[in-house]
Amino acid sequence: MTSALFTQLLVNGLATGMVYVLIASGLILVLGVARIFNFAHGEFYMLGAYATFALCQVLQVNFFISIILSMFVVALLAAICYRLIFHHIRGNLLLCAAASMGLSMMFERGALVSFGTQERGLPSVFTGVMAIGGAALPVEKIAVILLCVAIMLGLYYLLMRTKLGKAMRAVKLDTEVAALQGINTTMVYALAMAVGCSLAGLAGGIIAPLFSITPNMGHAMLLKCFMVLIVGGLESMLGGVVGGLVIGMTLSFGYYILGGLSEILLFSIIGVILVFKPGGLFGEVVEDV
Amino acid sequence: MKRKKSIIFLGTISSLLILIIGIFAFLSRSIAQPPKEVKTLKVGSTLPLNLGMGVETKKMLEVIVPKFNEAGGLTVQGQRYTIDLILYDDKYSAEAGRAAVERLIYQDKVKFIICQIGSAPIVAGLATTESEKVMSFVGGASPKIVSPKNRYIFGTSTTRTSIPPLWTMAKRVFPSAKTVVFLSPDDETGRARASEETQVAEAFGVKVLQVLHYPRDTVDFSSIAAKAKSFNSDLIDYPGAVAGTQFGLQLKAMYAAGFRGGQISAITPQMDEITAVASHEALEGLLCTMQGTEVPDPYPLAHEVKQDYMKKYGKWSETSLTWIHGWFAFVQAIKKADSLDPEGVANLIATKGLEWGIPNGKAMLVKRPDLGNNRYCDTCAEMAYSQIKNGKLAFVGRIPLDEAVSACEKVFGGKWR
Amino acid sequence: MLRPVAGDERCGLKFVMTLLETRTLSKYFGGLAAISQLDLDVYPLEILGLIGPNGAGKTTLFNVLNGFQKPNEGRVIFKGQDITGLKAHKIAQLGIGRAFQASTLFMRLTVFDNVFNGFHMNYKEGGWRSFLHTPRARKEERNIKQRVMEILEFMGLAESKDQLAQNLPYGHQKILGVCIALATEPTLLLLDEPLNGMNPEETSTVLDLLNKVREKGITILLVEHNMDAVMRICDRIVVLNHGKKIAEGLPREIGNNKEVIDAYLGADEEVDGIVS
Amino acid sequence: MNRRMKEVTVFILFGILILLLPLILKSPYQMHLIIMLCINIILAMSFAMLFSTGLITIGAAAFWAVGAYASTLFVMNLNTSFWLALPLASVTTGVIALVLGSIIVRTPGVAFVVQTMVINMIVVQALGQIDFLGGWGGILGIPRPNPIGPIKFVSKTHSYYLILFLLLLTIVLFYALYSSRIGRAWRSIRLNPRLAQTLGINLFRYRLLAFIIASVSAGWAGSFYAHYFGTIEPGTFSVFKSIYIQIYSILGGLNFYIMGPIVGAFIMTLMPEFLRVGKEIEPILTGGILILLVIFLPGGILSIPERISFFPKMLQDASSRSRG
Repeated sequence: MTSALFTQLLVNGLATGMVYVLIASGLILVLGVARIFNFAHGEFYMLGAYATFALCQVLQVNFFISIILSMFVVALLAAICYRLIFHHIRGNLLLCAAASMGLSMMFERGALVSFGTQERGLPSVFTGVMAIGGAALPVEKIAVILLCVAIMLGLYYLLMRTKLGKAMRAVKLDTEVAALQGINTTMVYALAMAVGCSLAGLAGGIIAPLFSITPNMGHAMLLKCFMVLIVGGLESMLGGVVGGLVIGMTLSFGYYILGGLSEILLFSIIGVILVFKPGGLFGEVVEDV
Repeated sequence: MKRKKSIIFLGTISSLLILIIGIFAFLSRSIAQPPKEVKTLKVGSTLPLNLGMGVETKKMLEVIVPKFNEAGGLTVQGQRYTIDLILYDDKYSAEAGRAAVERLIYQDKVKFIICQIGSAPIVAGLATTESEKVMSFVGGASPKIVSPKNRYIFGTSTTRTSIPPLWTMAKRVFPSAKTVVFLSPDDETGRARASEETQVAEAFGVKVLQVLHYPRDTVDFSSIAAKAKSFNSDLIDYPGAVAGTQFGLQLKAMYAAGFRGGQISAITPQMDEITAVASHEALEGLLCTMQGTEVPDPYPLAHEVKQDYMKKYGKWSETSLTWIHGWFAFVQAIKKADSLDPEGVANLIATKGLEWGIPNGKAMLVKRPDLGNNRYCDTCAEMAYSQIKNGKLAFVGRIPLDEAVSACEKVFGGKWR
Repeated sequence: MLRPVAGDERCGLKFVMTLLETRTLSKYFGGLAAISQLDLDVYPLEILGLIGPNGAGKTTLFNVLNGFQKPNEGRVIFKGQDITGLKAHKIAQLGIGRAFQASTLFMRLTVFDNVFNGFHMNYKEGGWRSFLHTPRARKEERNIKQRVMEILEFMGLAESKDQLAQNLPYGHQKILGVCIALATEPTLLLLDEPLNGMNPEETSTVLDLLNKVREKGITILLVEHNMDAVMRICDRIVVLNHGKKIAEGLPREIGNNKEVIDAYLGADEEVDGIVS
Repeated sequence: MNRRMKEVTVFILFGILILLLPLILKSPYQMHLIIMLCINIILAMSFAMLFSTGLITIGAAAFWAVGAYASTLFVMNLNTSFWLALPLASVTTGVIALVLGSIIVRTPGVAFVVQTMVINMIVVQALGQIDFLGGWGGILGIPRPNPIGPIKFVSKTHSYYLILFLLLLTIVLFYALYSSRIGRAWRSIRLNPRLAQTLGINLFRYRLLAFIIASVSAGWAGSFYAHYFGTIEPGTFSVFKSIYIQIYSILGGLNFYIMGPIVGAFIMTLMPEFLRVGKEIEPILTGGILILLVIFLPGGILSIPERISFFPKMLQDASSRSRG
């Protein structure tokens, strides 16, 4: 493998990996703070992509403005879903999982019925190829990486420095104590759901120009994100980042080296992690004590 | 807290109501079927309504069938029948597909099933259709459909026979090509097509360097494209690919990986979808199948269905044509046998063969001696080919039915007619 | 392992074997020592009070003793057997029962079922027979149900046997916790603040009950904040502060111990109990 | 005793109804749905069994798949009779569950959910990749159960009685377990793992036992499924099937380990069929009803009696509020 090719695969793995990171962090946030095992997460990703498409293509809005707008659309939708559905069954992991599955069924078929059967694509804002050390790197991939890193930094800032972030972490640690400290937990849950799902929506918008937009794009992505959770662990954002990158890299290099067998490679890696580090690389094994 | 209780109360009542209404709807449908004075012939179909191709096929069938009924319907032994098409969702899954087929056969008492698409629901329904002697004219690419064990199912999709004519055309367009790499999805269709196409390519004197499988739901093709590029073959072929944007993503990735050789594909790309994801340069020169409606001077049938479709829905979609051959085959088979007895019709066309018209031209049932099936069970059709030039399909030429069948016979062996 | 027992005439022996002893037991959380270098002896049939200000490491000690947490250093010896680092269920099987500080019960079960579930270890018939519902297993089950009722009557909960645990008044929940622990038929019972939040009447009822429990041959290690009660019921008292043992002795000795008073004054808590 | 008599009467009447169902339901389509319903009930009960120890699995379909494939291999490759393949397939499933369980049962909670889900994905992927197992296209033409005397298992009625027998066997087995000391230990673990440990219950061993028994029952459901359906393909056993299985149990009521799965599977198997008239929007309706049921009946369908008992009280509350 030449170094040029290596760089190419690396950038490629980083790009898809970072997208997994975005979506998986949203999943971890929703799971950690709002205690919802969100099977509809992939559908929010799909809706983000469709919203970006609608703004960009139909209303002719600038790409960057439209991904930000569609992020807010998805966030609003997620918050509404939270208030209408999950608020009534909060704290019950199983009921929330079942309800989110119902939501997923509705969104997926709803998108097919209302947005039509035609699969969509967005023209890329970044065209051209960047030549670095002999490797031809598509600018759009580098843009995706940079955007995702920027968003993750923003998320870090939100969680670590702002009042909302502190409230979220407090709620994650101990809901009752947080409530005693005067934190409006309902609000925090709804906002966590909104932020988590809007991350998925953002990811949908960001990679819309790279890939295609279809009503059932959410399923495959959701399953990939669960693999990220297995690798990285369920507790920490850091786990999400590492897990996402590991999966992205494994697939990128795996496809090149092993072709179709790369899925098996991926699953063997996951199997090894399951056996030796059952809680994921950055998760703890919580035994009931 | 009190408010919550009242919500629970209302909710319980409303969910119960919905349930009761649902049960009622079911019972009323199943029990109270009012007798009709006009004779109708029930024909069933199951389609994956969760996928674009299923919905498009449904839309097309809902255009053709009413038109056919208005034009007088079907006349069998002097008796006129209008067709009542009963269509269920099979969700592209074995379980839902089997339930739908059982419902069609036992509840709705259909004797003919047409235009199923997915291999999984078709294969899952096979046990029932065969034992109940229900005749099916189905799409679907699985070779299991044309297995010699089955007596009442006829594959009306050209997928299984489209490769030899394609390669006949490919040799004309890329005469100097010596090597090829296959990119195909890692599923039933992809694997079957890839092994078949390997056989065909070798028969045409082109060496297959590698078959690369990717998971069915892949969207990121960059690294697999880099791998495909590394063989530096003359041609890239995409056996078993799906016509939507995923195909466009593959072409885009191959272009980005630096591949500039010839590309061929047996599918009919949905141009507005693939141009939405891939640039014109990436598509340039792809040799692919062309729908009969798009060729320079289309057959009257093709012209007609396109006009009708446009009249009803406004926007034309080429996907809607791909899976409807079963309908035309069904009509022709009934006319030829002049009978509504599925067993009789099946025996007749399985031993005597069938020729019928589809929008793409002429089609006929063929035998598959290479698969051990000496009954007429599979479909060969006239094919039209095009190359993409500047983001548009440019007509290259037709392979008439005769030539298509001969090509198949030459590659796979045996006597097909 | 024979040790002199100071001033305990009840046993009629000058030397008895310890039931439980810890040697240089330490448990750290991060850099903080919740217990450090603790030597503790519990003798058969006594009620040993364990007191100390909040955060003195009492609950951690219980968690280490019953196997919820592994100590970082030191050993725990129960009936002459080293049980350091064994799992909680193993330790329970060896005969250490525990009733919890918070009302840790099977909240959604009835009082009767709570105690019934507590009998898990005391079946003679195996799970296989129980699954097949053989006559012997059914007879044993009836037998155990009787014993459940005995415990409930003994502890005064018989009338509320069909109530859900979550509907019991707080004091009764505490008693139910003890009932469940008794159902495991322990040799040593760890009680974590059984009197917490009780009025004086309830307190004296529970104290009587504890005396009766001891008379059944069960040794009790008691953590409690209510000093009056501790002084009244305990045979000996051990005082912990910052994970270290700062005093040990008979109740009246402890009441006058300067260091103990300081510790409590320093922690600014529960002074009345000590001084009075 | 009078109440007991009533219960017994209802039970006997219900039993007769179930036994005579093939005579009442004329259409084989309805029989097919009932047979699939019975399979779904067994699967949902296996989910409920794990739930009774406080574990939530999204991998039930994986063991269903193992049972189906193992049985198919025994019959088609080793030419064993179905009646031998059924127990053999169940044992195979049990052994695989033992190996996997001893790895993953140690980590309860959300980690277990994700692990079982990934195991399900791995199983489906493996079945698809291995050509020996039919690949993605699956296996066709699996023979029906071998005939016993005059019973040929060709008709739906015969298959119905077979699956009914398996279902009753599962119910009796599970009931015996739940009412034994093992079941009480499971309940203790689920309700309060901390307290359960101090009662001397070995969490790991009891959970592993539940995992194995649940998987074995999914295994024989799979074996029957393969021979009834005639074809198997990996797509049937996807993670989404496992999620549906979980939903069956939740809908019926999680506190009802046997009746809950029966009621929940009944609704979720038959409702999409009722709603077939809705064509494209059927999943939207199904999803919507699912959400409504979950929100308004969080205790499941079987909690309706409890709910009804407080309706009058609630109305009182409402009236007093309007006065005040």
